[in-house]
Amino acid sequence: MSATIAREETPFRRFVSEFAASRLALLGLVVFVVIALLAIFASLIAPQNPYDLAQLDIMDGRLPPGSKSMVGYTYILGTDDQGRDMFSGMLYGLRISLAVGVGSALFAAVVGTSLGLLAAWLGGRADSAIMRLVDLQLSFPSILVALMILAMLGKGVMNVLLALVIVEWAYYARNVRATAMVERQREYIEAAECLALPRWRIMFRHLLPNCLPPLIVIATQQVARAIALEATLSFLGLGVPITEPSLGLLIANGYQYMLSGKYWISFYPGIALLVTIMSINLVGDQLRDVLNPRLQR
Amino acid sequence: MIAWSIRRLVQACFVVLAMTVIVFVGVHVIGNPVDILISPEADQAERARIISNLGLDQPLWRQYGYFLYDALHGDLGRSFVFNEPALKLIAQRMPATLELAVTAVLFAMFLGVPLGLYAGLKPDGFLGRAIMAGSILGFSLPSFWVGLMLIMVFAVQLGWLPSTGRGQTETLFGVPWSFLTVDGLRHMLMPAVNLALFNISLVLRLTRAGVRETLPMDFVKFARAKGLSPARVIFVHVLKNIMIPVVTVLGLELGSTIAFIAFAVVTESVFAWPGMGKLIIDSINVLDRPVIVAYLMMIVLLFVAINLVVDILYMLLDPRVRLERKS
Amino acid sequence: MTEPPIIELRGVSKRFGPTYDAAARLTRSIASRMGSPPRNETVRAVDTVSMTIQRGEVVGLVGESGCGKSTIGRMVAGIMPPSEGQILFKGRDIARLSGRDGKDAKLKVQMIFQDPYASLNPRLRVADIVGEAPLTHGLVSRANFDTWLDAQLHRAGLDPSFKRRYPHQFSGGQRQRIGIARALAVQPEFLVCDEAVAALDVSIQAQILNLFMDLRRDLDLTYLFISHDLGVVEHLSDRVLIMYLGRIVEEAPTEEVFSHANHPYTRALLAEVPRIDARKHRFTAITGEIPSPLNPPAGCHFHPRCPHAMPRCAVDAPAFREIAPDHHSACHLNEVPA
Amino acid sequence: MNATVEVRNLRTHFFTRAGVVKAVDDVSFSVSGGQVLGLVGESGSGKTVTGFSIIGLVDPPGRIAGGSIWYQGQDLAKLSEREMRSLRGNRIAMIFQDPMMTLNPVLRIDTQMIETVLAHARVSREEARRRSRDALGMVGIPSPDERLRAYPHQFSGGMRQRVAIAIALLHNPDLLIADEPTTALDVTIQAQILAEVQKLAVEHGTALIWITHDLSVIAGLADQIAVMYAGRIVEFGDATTVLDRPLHPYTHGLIGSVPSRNKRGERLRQIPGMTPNLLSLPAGCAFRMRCAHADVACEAEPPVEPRDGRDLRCCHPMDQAA
Amino acid sequence: MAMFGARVIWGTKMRPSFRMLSFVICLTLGRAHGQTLGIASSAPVTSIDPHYHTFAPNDSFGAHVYERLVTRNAAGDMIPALAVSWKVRDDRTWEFTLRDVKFHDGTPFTAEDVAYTLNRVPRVKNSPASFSIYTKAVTGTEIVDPHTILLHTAGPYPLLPNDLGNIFIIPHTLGPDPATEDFNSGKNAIGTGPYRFVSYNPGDRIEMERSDDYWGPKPYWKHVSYRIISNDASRTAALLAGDVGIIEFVPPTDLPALRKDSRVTLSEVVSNRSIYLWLDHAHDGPSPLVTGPNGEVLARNPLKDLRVRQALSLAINRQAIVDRVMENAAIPTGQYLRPGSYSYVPDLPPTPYQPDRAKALLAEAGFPKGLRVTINGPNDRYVNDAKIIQAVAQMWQRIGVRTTVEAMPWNTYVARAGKLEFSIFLLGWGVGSGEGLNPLRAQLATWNPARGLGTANRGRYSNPAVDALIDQAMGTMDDGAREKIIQKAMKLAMDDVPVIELHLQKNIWATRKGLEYEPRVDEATLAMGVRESK
Repeated sequence: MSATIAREETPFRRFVSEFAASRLALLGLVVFVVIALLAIFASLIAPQNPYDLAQLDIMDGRLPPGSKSMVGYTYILGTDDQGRDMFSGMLYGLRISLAVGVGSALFAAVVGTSLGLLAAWLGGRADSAIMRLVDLQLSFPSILVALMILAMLGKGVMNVLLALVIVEWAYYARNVRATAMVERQREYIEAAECLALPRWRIMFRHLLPNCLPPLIVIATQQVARAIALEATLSFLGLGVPITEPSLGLLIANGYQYMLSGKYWISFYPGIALLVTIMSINLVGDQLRDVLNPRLQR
Repeated sequence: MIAWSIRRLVQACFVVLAMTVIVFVGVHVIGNPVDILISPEADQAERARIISNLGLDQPLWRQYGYFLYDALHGDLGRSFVFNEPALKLIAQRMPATLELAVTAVLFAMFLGVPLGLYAGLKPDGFLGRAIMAGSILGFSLPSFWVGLMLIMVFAVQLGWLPSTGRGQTETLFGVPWSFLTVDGLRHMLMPAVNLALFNISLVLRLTRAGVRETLPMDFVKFARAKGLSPARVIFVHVLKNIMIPVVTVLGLELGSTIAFIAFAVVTESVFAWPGMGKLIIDSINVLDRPVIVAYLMMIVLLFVAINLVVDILYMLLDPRVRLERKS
Repeated sequence: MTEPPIIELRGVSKRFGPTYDAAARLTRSIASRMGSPPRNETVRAVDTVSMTIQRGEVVGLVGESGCGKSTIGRMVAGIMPPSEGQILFKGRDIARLSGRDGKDAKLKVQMIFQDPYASLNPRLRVADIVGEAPLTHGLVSRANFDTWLDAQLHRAGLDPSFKRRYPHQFSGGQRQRIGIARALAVQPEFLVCDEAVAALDVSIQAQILNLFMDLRRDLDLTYLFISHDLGVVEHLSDRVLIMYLGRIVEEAPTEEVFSHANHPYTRALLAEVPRIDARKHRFTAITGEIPSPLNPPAGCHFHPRCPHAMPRCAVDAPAFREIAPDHHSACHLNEVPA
Repeated sequence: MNATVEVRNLRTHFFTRAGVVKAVDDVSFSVSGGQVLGLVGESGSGKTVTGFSIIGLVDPPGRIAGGSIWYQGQDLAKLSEREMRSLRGNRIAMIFQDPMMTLNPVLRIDTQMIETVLAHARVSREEARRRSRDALGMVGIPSPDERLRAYPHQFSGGMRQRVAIAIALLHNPDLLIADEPTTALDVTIQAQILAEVQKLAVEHGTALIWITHDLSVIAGLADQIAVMYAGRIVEFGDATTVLDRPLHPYTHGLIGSVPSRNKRGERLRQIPGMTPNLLSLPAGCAFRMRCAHADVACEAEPPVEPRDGRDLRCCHPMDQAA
Repeated sequence: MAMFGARVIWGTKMRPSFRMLSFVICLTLGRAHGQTLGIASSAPVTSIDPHYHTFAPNDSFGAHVYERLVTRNAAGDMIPALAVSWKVRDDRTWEFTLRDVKFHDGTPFTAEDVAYTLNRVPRVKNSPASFSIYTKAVTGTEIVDPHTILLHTAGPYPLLPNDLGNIFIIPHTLGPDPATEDFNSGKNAIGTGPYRFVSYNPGDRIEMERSDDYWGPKPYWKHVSYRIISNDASRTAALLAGDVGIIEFVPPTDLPALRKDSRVTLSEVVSNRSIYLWLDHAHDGPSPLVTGPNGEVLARNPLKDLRVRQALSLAINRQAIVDRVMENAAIPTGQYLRPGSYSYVPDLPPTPYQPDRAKALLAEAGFPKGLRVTINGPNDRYVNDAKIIQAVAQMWQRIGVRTTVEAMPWNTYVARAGKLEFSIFLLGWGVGSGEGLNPLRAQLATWNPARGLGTANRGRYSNPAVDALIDQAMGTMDDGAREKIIQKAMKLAMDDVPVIELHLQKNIWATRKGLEYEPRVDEATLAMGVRESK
């Protein structure tokens, strides 16, 4: 550790170089970025809009990969029971799954982090109130909560998102509070107090950034978890609308065809889900290692 | 310790209270169980009779009041569907879920810990990396898909194991258990593995992380400096330290497995396992409120109990906590 | 009437302990009724301490770990409030100051921390660490910021070209300089140095100590210098306070302490400090352990380890009295009629 | 007198991604029974790695890249792990800096002591327990029988360090390596530990390597002093000689910056600059960037030369410069 | 009449339960030879009490242990059971002659048991769906002798035998008000049926043992294990793995593969369960989920216009749905009943697929640019329910009706449908009675819950002419004359397109190779019907 290093080394740069030390994690990141791009530009890439019923024809239903459609193009990964091009369906489904996964993780992180920080900072009654709420949330099985919420609100991407946020925020809150409780004892926070900086400034500019590393790790896990949870909700008949299937719903639908040899209806979305979650986990794993101060590197 | 228990208990009471209110309102919002249960050919008089029979003609707050009154007298109500006390229904299903969850957690422990230990000791070796990659699979694969694959391979193709159901049971303490018979164990194997997959991955990762954090610690180096064999250093000095988080997590996982995490419901559905997960899903489907309420109350109590057990285990494992609490 | 002392502590105490909620209170009361009185969980880290520090002084505060010296430092620096007693800054109780006055009083007392790694926010650049508070409080304008900052860094012995860097890119000694620059940036009059050189390598320690002395001369600073290292304190301080388990046991000008230590604890400390000039000798040691602050011995806290302990030492806490001009000590031996 | 351990040209390097860190580079010294060697240096100077090299606990990516460590006619650097293990904790023992961290927090003291006895001696558990209890008594722990059943966290820091010392001394080692064992302790406790250790070294004829950054501690304890800087021993000799008449500018500066060596209230004599990064060491003398006497000659690595009763690695010794 | 009137099936997907091959087989991996039959049911039996809950799986199971006075054969025809014969004494009195048999506990079956049972049915405590709807026509009983009983009705009631075909007879020796729990425990589970009840493990299985005293043909299987496997794929897997001998409600998705699989035999029959879309007749003003082509609110409910209803029906390619979605596990239909049933209307064929005419009709009705509609449907109740509405939506897009699809679980769905929140929504109706008066009374008669008419008329269709014909049929005791009236009413109603009929489901069972099942119109899966194939 020397100040004689000429290049300006920001914590971010250092983090990047440490992250890149694992080729597997780098591969995971690349795959994830590709997947994310595919999802974002789904409407440009996909030969069909699988959510437009007018473009589907059940007479094209359950065609094996490589079949020609009635209007001329090739279903490279086959079609599902509604005649939906699997490839297009997967791209769009990926978009929904990722949106749900990333969106819920993000919102939950914002809500959970704010409450966790607040609890740690205020202490006393506010702390116990928030933490009891967290306990309450955590002592309910997450899928049950999601089920009840969706049963009450009805299906829909936004509702799934909301349900997942409600399910997940407590994880962030608990973790942020724990980290913040440790961090706020650190001398740099005392120094900031000594400098009579405003409390909100200490909280958000000093405390929060230093609570982020464990959060990032949790967030990657929660993204994967949310995607899987959404898939399970879809399997159970809640979740996203059937005409706009997510990856999970595609798998759940195709699952019925597993025994009949029409493997492609659930196999390809299954692979896509697997690769997505694996890439997120690979990235998360490496993040955990890089960001863990207790690991000697 | 006692203060902690009191706090937990009071807290549990609040959770139960909040939960029952939520369920009453939630079920009310979702729909009317009579719509689902009643024969569509029934006339108005019949309909009115059933509604009043089930007490659904009362305003919601009064229904809740009656429920509270009965609950305080130990009666959690009867299932609309089965006409049996809700508690009895749950008690009937509980052993099946309990033994499945415990088996799954045991799997997680006896596979996850050794694999995690290996991966932690050889983080850069091929096998170590392979184990980690495999554990990601455990996180990633949808369990309903894995369940069906297991059935396809081991029951349909190979014919080694029965495909679904609970198999023969043997009664112990007046409760039927399937782990007491060979047939029961054979039935349990696949659902337990299916259920354990996630937990194996979890435990494996925890163990690995623990090993990697513990190995550079001074006391490990000191143990080596004492001339101890590597086996003793790893299995006594390292393992005993990492068992603390592992046991904690396993305990909590056991709780949520029993209390119906996503996988338990799906597993029970795929393997036609007559456990509580199926019961609660079915009950939600028909809005069988007494069962839903009773089930959730059980779950909250179960969580409190498991937390208590985990805490005690924690104390047994970690002398620092133990002695602090004792005094 | 001369000006009031820059810092004065009047009967200051600090207690740490768990706060009991309803459930805990209930069990404690049940336990006590059942004949097992609940254990005391409250630590009296600082026990009725009074002291004054005049402008321009360097006061050394010496004691072993857990004696409460850091707690005093933090209370003086305004990081934690005292449980009892008053802390006066230039004659005004800082607890009663509010708004602008309170903030000013707070800024006038700054602190240098022990751990050069933990005391700097790892996610901020040096420029932000040093400049944030002055900018927030309007002590420097945005326009002049760059030149001002360069001067601040330069004063602390840092190369101003490093200002865009992050703390992890610096060595321990340089980090300590950053911490000093941060404290000085708000134009304090009083510095609390809490073991400020304990974590540094020997060669660096000397550099930082020199910096402290230079700054004192240049900026007319007053120091409360907290340390367990008698050598450092002896070198730097005008006056020394010795603490043992939350209480001040002896106070005297530095020369006096090192030549005529009165309290048995002070004498033991002085005897046991390793000295580079003492070649290959037999170490002899004061017996016993430092008692737990949860259960301090009754009477004089030091009596279980004191070679001169008398029966009354276990009962009465000795008064802190003047035994020579400017020399105070809390020991019953001093009361033995001559 | 025959040396208990003799280190010759030891090189322990760490092969990291960023490059090779020469933590220990061409280090030679020897210690004899009953003697105390003070290994002095600032953080990162390689003194701890030297200790670990002797006891064979250098972990990857580090390894002994050259040199030899002679103990009773065998080169420790060439022993198999199994052979080394039979010496470790038995003939050669080590204690660490942080007494809070050296004992396993979840194992009782007796477990941790008995396993050490049994690792090297074929005795019954009762005998092992008896020896453990005796060892505890020897290091001044009251009511050792009772204390055996306790857990580490029930001890204070000083007590824990005593337990660690007791464990290290269970087999009456020929060599004890102590890595800053009193740094984390209070002055009064440090004095107690120093007194115990001094007594034990004398009574058992154990050779002691005392690793520290604190010259004051060493001054009272050591027979010989080795001063390390950036992986190399720059000055090695009799304690009194080195402390009274330091020849290497670094040793000289180090002694000079101790406050009690200076007049009260005056500026301390200080060594300018910072301790170097071992990854980017300049060629030649590692100290030359901070040395007032450095010149072109220092750009070549100075050899170790005997001078005035010591081994010195410097082109411009203080007596010459002065 | 309705032996399987649209009963509520409970749980996920309306696929009945089946029985898994028994645990003995699982244990030994051997084959059962007339010893044990595993049946896999798709939905749980909620009670052993035969009068607790009108629920198809309960009846399917109940038929093993209990018997009715009158029952139905596989083809759905009424046949004698505990009643040897019955006749109409006068318009308000029926005479039943009873069979001389014994209950499982040895007590003889007499007229007293019939009276006792009819008396008990409306008194079952807490029943969420009482069988009293089938006994309320009986106003009095009169025991003539132990084997003859007279049943009185308030007025002419031709459907009495059909209604009684739902009531299982239990012995009067059970005493007043036997408790449901005592049935579940086995204490009261006493009938005259071919199997004796052994044990009930809720949600898992029911064990039964052959009754050797049974008066009818001796069942082939000595032991029956009636198991619950509600997951479709698992059910098929259980059959393929040999764990059960027969599964019911074979999922259509597995049909193509199973048809080719040499390990299994399929048996199928067209059922009386039709799947159709309700249209909103309740709102005269705007219908909740129908708007103009650009989303504008319409002043009048377009579904009130016959041309719009016809257009929507003509736009549906029923054969495509049957082929592609239902995997031929259904046939297109234009009415509630299967061909060949009593009161089936021959000149009411499935609506043809004529998209061009549909467009023309829409234009004629004033919607040349089409409409915007939402189809609602459950996603956990009928076979392929959610897929069907998607397919319909596709087809409607092609005539310019922009259709969105919203599927939801039955529990929310049924509540919202009840509140008339939908405009077009999918439902199914199984005519258990096997004749047309049942759907006419429940579905197409004007909504009048007080009279028990139109109780399932969820679209609030109302046609006075149809109502009059229903009343007329109800008073006609002669079967031939009544059939004519029913057919007339049905034709009149269906030409008015109150609902859009889509298809009739097939009931499909799959058995292990070497076994065969006589497929039943009424969906019941009976161990008595499973035989070794010749």
